[in-house]
Amino acid sequence: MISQTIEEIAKTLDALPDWEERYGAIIAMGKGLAQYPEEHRTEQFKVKGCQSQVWLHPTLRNGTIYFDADSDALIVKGLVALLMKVYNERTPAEILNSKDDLAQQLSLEQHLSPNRANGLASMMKQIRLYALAYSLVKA
Amino acid sequence: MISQTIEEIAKTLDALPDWEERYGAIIAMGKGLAQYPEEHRTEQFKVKGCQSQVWLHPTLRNGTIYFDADSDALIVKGLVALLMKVYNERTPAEILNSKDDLAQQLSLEQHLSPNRANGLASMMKQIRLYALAYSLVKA
Amino acid sequence: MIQELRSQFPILQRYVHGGKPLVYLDNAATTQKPQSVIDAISNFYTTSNANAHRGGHALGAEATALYEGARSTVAEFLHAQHDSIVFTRGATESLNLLAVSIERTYGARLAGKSIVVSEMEHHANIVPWQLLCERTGADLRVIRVTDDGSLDMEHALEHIDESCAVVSIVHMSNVLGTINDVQTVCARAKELGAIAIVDGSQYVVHHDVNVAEIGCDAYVFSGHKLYAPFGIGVLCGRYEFLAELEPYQTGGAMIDRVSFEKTTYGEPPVRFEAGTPNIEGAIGLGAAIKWLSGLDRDAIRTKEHSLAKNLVEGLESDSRVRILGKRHALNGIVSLVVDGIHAHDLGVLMDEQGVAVRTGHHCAMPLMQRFGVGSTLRASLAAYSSREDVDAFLHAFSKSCRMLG
Amino acid sequence: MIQELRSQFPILQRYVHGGKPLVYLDNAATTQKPQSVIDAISNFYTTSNANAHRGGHALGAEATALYEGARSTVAEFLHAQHDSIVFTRGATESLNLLAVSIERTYGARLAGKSIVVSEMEHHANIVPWQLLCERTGADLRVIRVTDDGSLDMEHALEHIDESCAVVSIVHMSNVLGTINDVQTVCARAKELGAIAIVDGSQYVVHHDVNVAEIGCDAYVFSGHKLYAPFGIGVLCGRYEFLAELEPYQTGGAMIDRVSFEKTTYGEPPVRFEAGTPNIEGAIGLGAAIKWLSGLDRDAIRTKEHSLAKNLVEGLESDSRVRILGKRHALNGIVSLVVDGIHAHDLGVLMDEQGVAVRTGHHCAMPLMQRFGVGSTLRASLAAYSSREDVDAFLHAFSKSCRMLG
Ligand SMILES: Cc1ncc(COP(=O)(O)O)c(C=O)c1O
Ligand SMILES: Cc1ncc(COP(=O)(O)O)c(C=O)c1O
Repeated sequence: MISQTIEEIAKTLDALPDWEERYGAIIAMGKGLAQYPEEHRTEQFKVKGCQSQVWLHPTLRNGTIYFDADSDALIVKGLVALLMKVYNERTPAEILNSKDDLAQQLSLEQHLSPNRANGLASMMKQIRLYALAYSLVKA
Repeated sequence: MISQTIEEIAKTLDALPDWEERYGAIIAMGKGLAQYPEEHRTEQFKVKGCQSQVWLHPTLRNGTIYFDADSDALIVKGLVALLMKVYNERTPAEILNSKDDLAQQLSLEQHLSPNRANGLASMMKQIRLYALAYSLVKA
Repeated sequence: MIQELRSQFPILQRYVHGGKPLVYLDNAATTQKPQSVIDAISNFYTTSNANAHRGGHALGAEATALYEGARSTVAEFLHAQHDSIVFTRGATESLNLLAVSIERTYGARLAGKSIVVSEMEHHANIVPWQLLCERTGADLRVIRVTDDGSLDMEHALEHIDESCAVVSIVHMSNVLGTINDVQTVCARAKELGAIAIVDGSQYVVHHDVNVAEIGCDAYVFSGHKLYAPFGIGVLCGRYEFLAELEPYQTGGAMIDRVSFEKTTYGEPPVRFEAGTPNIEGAIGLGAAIKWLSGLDRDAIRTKEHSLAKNLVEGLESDSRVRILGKRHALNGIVSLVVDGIHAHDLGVLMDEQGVAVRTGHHCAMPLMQRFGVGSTLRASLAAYSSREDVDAFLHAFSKSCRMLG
Repeated sequence: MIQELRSQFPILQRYVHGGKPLVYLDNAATTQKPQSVIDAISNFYTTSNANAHRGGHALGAEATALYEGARSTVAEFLHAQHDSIVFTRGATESLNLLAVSIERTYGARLAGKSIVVSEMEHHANIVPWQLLCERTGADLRVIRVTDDGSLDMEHALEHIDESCAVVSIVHMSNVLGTINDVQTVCARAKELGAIAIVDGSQYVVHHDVNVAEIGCDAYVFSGHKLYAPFGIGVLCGRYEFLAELEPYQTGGAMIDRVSFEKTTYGEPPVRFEAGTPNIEGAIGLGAAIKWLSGLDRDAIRTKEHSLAKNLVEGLESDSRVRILGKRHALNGIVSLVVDGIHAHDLGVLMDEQGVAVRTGHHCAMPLMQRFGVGSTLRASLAAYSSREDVDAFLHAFSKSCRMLG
C-alpha cells in the first residue's frame, strides 16, 4: 500500500542522524534507479518546472502503471527514485486515492530544504495526471 | 534696480504677521495687475509648467521690455504681479544680470508653501528666455 | 475605534506648514500606509531578501514563498485563482499591458472593430486604447456620462454591439465617486464575444470584489491606493483569457527557453512578469490586504458614507458650490467647483491650513470637458478619515472662500 | 572596516537551515540592503508619503522633492543631466522600453536594418530585440564570444556596419564577469549613425560610470542589484535621443493633454513615466547611491578582486573544475562547472551548508550553449563580501564535491 511505503521511507529518513547522511541516502537511492530507456529521453516526457532535467515515462500493463524515470542531477534523481518507490507499479486508483501531500508526510521540508519540494510537486502532478488519464481508459 | 525692488517686496512680506495677511497681500497685488490684452490670450503665450493658466506677452520698446501678464487663478495672478514689479520695464541686460533665485531672496518658501515655487520657476525661466532673445536683437 | 485605527498610521500624527495638524483628504490619489505594511517591508529586507524564483538557496526559497504567498492573498481578495494574478507596477501598467498584449494577440483582426470606454475614464484607461486604435484601425467609442454623473447605461448597451472587440470601464470614478454597474456592462460584452475589462483602482479601496460575479476578463488596480507600497499593482485575468494572450515585456523569468533562433514563453502569470519583479511591493500589498481583512469593512463603508454626507451637506450651505455628480459623492469622493473661484486658489489656501486635497483635472480631462470645467477640488476619504477631518475641511473651505472674495 | 560595513546589513547576521551562518554569494542576482536604505523607505512612509507631481499640498511637495532629488542623485552618479534619468522597474523594463519606443519612432525604416547584440547578453537584452526584429523585418546579429570569455572585438567592429540601426551590449557579463570595451563599441556605432545602448546592470555594482565618456545613447541598470529596493531601475538616455523617442506606456502624468480626438505628451523624462511611479523605490535607490558614495569604492574593488582571486585559486586545486572565462572572474563573478557533477546538485548541498550561490542558466541560455554547458554554479561578490565568505564557500564546495562522488 502507498501509505505504508511512505511510512517506511519516512522512518528510514527519520533514523538518519544529519543532513549529510540523509542526502547520502537520497543519492544512493538514485543510483539504484533502473536504467531509463534512451528512446524515451525526449522533450515529450520531460517534466516541466524542475531546475534540472527530469524524464518520466508511463506504461499501463494489466491495470498497473509502470514508470521509467530519470534525472541528470543526482539529488533530483534520488527524489525521483523515492517517488518510484511510492508510485511505481500501482493501479491508477491507488495513486489517485493516495494523499497528495507526500512532502509533508515525509517531513521533507525539515529533512531537505524547502525549495527541493517544488520540483517534487511538479513530478507528483505529472504522475497523478498519468494516473488520471489511465483511470479513464476503458478496461 | 531689480535687487532693490526685491528687497522692498521682501520687507513688505516680512512685515506681514501671518499667512492670511501674506496671501491677502499677494491676492491684492494680483487685483492691481493691468488688464491683459485679449488678443494675446493664446496658446502661444501660455507659460508651461504651471498648475493654473498663465499668460506672458513681451514687447521690446526702446531697449526696454514691457510685459503683459495674467493668470486665471488669483494667487498665481498675485505672484505674476509680484514678478511684474520686479521684471517689468527693465532692459534685457538688467534681467539677465539679476540673480535667478528670487524665491529664496523673498524667502517665499517660508512665506508661502514650497510648492508655490514651482510655477514661479517656470515663469521666471520664460521671462529670462525673452530677455535673452531680446539681448540678441541688434540695436 | 477610529482612534485605534488612526494610531496605526504614523504619518497622521504629522504637522505641516509650521504647526497645522495634517488633514489628509487626498486618498483617491494615494492612501497612507499602516505600520504593519511598513514593517512587512523592513522585515523582508532585514530577514529574507533574495531574488524570487531563481534561487535554489534558503533565502531564495523564503523570498519566493513570500512573493507567491502575496499572490495567493490577492487572489483570495478578488475571489480569483492564484495563477490569475499578474503583478504589475500599477493600474496604468496593467491597462497598458492589456492593450499591447491584446494588439499583439489579435492584431489585424482588430481593424474595423470598436473599443469601448466611457467619458469618465482616467487617462490610463483612455490613451493606451487610443494608441491601439491608431495602430490597428480600430475605432474608439465613448459611452456618455449623464448630467448627474452616471454612466448612461442605455447608451452603453447600444454602443456595445457586434463590432465591439474590447470594453474597458471604470468600476468607481476617481472624480465623481460614481459606481458603475460593471456586471451588466460585462455581461453585454461577453454576450457579443468582446473582451471585458474593469478598472477597479478606486473601487477596491472601499468594497469587496468578486471577479467571477462581475464576469470580466480582467480586473486591474494599484497597490498604493489600497494602503500598500508604490510600484506594485495587479492585473487579475480570467486564466483562459490570459493563457491566450501574447506576452508584454520580455526577458528573464517569463521565458521557457531562449535561443537566437527561437524563444518560447512560460505560462501565466509568469509569462507577464518579465525580469525581477517588485518582490517587496507584492509582499507589502499582501500585508495591506491582510490588514484590510482584519477590519470591519461594512462599518468603515458606513462611516465613510456618513462622513461624505457631512461633507456634502456642509458644502451646500454655500450656494456658489457645485458638486459634480452629487448623488455619487456619498461613495467617498467629492469633486466640486465654486462659482467665481479657481479650484487651484482654494487648494493652496486649504493646504496652508493643513488640509490636503487635490485640485486639477485628476487625469480625467475628457470628463472635465464633459462638465465644462477646467479643474475641480476633490476631497476623498479612506478608512482612517474622521469627523475631525471633515470639520477641518469645511472650516478651511469657508475661510478660503472668504479670502478669495 | 569590513565588520563595520557588514554590520550595516542586518540580514548578514542570519542563520539558515537550523544554525548555519548565512554566506551570501548570490549578489549578481540581487544584493542585500544596508540599514540606511531600509530606513529611507520607512521614513518616507512614516513622514512624507503622498503622490508626487500631482499634489498642490505640503506632503505632495515633499514627496515630489524627494522623488526628484533621487533623480538628481542618480544623474550625478552617472554624470548625466537630471532630465536624462527615466525611472523604470528595472533593467528589463528599461530595455523593453527602448526596444518598443525605438520601434514606434523609427518603424518601417528598421526593415532590412540590423540590431546587434552579443552572445553574452542576458535574456533581457535579447528577447525584446528579437521581437522588434520579428515585427519590423530587421535582422538580429550576434557578436561572438571568444573561448576565454571575451567579446570578440574584431567580430564586433566587423558586425557593426552601415546596416546597423541599434547596438545593445552588456557592460559586465552576469555570468563571466567580463567587462566589455563599450566605449569602442559605442564609438563605432555612433560613427555609423546607429543607436548605442549599454546594459550596466552588473557594472554599476562595482564601478563608477560616466555616460558621456562611454558615448552611449542609453545606459540601463536595476536598483535591486545596487543595494536598493526591488521595483526600481534606471534608463539614462542622452536627452536629445530621448526627446525624439515616442512614449512607451501611456496614462497619467506623462501626458500634456488628453481628448478623445487627440492626445499630446510631455517632455522627457516624464514622457516615459506613465502612471504613478515607484516613488519609494526611487527614494530607496537615491539612498543606496548616497550610501555607496560614502564608501571608498577603489578599496572595495581591490578587496573584491583579491577575494575573487582566492576563490579562483581555491577552486583550481580541484582539477575537475572549469571556470568559464577565468581571466574575467577576478571582476567578482565566478561561474564554474565540475566535470561529472551537476551544478544543481552542488548548489543544493552548498545551500545546506549555509552558502547561497546561484545555479542554472543565469538567464543567458545562448551563452550556456556557446560554452556547451546546461548550467553553471555562480558565486558573485559585493561590497560586504569577506574572506570568511570565500573560505566557507571553498569548504562547502569541496565537501559537496566529495559527497557527489
Ligand atoms: C480610476 C483610476 N484608474 C487608473 C489610475 C491610475 O493608477 P496609477 O497611477 O497608480 O497607475 C487611477 C489613479 O490615479 C485611477 O483613479
Ligand atoms: C546583465 C544583466 N542585464 C539585465 C538583467 C535584468 O535585470 P532585472 O531582472 O532586474 O530587470 C540582469 C539581472 O538579472 C543582468 O545581470
